[in-house]
Amino acid sequence: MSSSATLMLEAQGIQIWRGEHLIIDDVSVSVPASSIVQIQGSNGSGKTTLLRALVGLAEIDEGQLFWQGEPMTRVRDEFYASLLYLGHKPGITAGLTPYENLMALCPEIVANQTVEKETRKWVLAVLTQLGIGDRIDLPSVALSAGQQRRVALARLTLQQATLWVLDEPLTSLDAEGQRWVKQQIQQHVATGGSVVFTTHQPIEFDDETVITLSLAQPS
Amino acid sequence: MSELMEFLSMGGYAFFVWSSYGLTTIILLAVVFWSSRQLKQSRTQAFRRALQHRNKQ
Amino acid sequence: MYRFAERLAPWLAILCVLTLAAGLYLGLVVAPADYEQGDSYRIIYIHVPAAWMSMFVYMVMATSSAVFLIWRLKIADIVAVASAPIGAAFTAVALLTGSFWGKPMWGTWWIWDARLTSELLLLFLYLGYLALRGALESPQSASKAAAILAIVGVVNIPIIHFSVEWWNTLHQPASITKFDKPSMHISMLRPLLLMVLAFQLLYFHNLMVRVRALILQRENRASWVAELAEKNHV
Amino acid sequence: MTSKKKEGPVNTGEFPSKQTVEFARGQRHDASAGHLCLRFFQRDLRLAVRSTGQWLNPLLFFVIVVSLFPLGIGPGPATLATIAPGVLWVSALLAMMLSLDSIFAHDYRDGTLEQMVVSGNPVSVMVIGKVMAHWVTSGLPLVLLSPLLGLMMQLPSAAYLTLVVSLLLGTLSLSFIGAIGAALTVSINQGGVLLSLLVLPLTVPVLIFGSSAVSAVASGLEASAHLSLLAAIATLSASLAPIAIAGAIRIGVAASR
Repeated sequence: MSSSATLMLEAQGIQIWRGEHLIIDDVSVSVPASSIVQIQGSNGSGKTTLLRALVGLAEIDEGQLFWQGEPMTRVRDEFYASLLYLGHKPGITAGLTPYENLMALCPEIVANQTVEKETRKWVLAVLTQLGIGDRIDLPSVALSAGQQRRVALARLTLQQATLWVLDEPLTSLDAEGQRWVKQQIQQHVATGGSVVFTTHQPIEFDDETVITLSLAQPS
Repeated sequence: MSELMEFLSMGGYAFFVWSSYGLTTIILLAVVFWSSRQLKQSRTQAFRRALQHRNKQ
Repeated sequence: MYRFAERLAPWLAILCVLTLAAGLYLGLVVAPADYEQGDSYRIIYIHVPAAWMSMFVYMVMATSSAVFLIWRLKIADIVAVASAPIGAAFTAVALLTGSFWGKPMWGTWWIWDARLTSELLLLFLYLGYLALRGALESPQSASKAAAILAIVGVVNIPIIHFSVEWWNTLHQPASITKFDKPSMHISMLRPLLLMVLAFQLLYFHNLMVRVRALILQRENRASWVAELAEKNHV
Repeated sequence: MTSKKKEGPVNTGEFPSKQTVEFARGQRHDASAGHLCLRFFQRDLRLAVRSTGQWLNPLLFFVIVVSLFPLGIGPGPATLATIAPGVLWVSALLAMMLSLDSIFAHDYRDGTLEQMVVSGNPVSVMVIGKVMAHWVTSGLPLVLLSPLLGLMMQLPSAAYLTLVVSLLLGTLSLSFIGAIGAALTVSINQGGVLLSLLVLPLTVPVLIFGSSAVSAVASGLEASAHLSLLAAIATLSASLAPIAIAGAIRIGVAASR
């Protein structure tokens, strides 16, 4: 793990226009190693667009992105290799079962035949924690939107990534689910990883320093 | 006068030659005017918005 | 860039009018009638330049799209956007004059000749480009997507042309006179070259005008636009 | 990493052995390109098998369109035989167009396409897997059914083999060229019509060589030249198209709100 001093992700002077109005006005974000960065803002404040811009899924008009000190354009593949992005859309294919979806999304758990049985138990264990253990082999179309989000959230444990970028991870989750997600985040940060996420209202982490960036409603 | 008439008749193909020239000029002129109108429009719009933008800052 | 286009435009306009007048005068008045096609061949003085320009403009579009995709030069995208409608107009002119020329020669308005068919397909490529650019809302993705389409298109143009030529020789017994130009006497050739030059100048003049319009549209937040505004209004 | 967590209300599965976790962790990026491509090929194939509509509709469309022509033009065997190659080829082309936008549209809507772009693996390799799956699910059924429809169109018996071979090569190029259009229009909601407008001019060479190959053999001539050109176009599109498709996907994903 890089020492805590080095910066994971850094964005300088990001400006994003949509048509005539400026939705992200000169925002700079820096995400040091093993830290939690919370982008807080009301609906329409452009926090999702900013988050997507950080991972290259939204156009940036002005501004620069850096990954571990290198300009993003040069290290895009390494950046994506160590990124776990959960957006508004869960990324779950309706036609596949949760197990097949997770196998497709997390390359780590694509085990060969000898370990197939073991990996399946591990996926089942994580899904059970999220309360959807019994749905592991149902086609995802039978799952509600909330349950599909939980399948996507299961990747927090199943997938190994140094940087987590999560879009409102706690919405549509019950207290149990929210506690599980917070736990994953704390453990991830404890092992040196970093987490960037958007939220409506600020979230407290008991002993973690949380960097909060609040986006004002665009003028 | 008759020389002009003979020129216009285009050896009997007057209709085809002149209509194709006519159509071409219409299309090309349309493009030219459309572009210059677009320029005028965006000039006024851009100037207005630029001034607004500057006064707002 | 804006000032460069602004200064260049009037010169291009004057040059274009001059060459156009010279070309038309030479082509319509001086050049002798063709022994076989009579005076109807004079349509060639707009058909061939238009057809040539439709191809030329698509090449300009494709190269500026490639420059835009590789080096992210905004001005290259503006040139591609500005040239597309002009290229489409030239293709339409080429098709129209082609069919008007075909009527007296072969008695039908539309003949499936190799060159006319490729011209028709080129028109579809232009329309596809303009439709794609119109359909995508966000300007950045519209420019990039259209740029990819232009490049894919330019790769396909020779293939399409070759396959249409092949298709034409396959289905059309060679005996019917092909569409190529009658053997060109120097006095006929000179106006043709003048007309091609005139069309080139027309295109570049128009390009300068449209480029300025697009620069203003996209840069209206820039400070230099405000100064320009004061200079003109004051 | 697998420290004891506070158990959720229902916890049937116990935790897998340490060895599984370590083994699985190490596999992040050794998946070779072929393995990656195969994974997406199998995924799309499994999806297609599960929703029969996806591969059945183009097939039914192909059958119906071909049978419309004798109704429209009259059942005379002579006329049908002369137009048979053209009719079969144009209907196959249109049937392929029908199923093209489903390659990326579903993945775009549910976010899987985003995950592909963000996964760090080369997008063009995944795209090859997906397009091959589309070819197998919508191209091959057409090819297998075409002799039957050739009978219906009174196609001379000599031409059936060429029909199958030309359609095999042709549908492959159509899948790749069409996928470029599908990727370009992925972020447009009713992109279907625009998709055809963009793609059809690009498919003209395939149509010309394909149908002329069949009609050449039908009239007793040799079609090896046509088929070799078809094969050339197929390899050209199979190698160049994925690059354009990957670029278009990156743009389409960034365009969504």
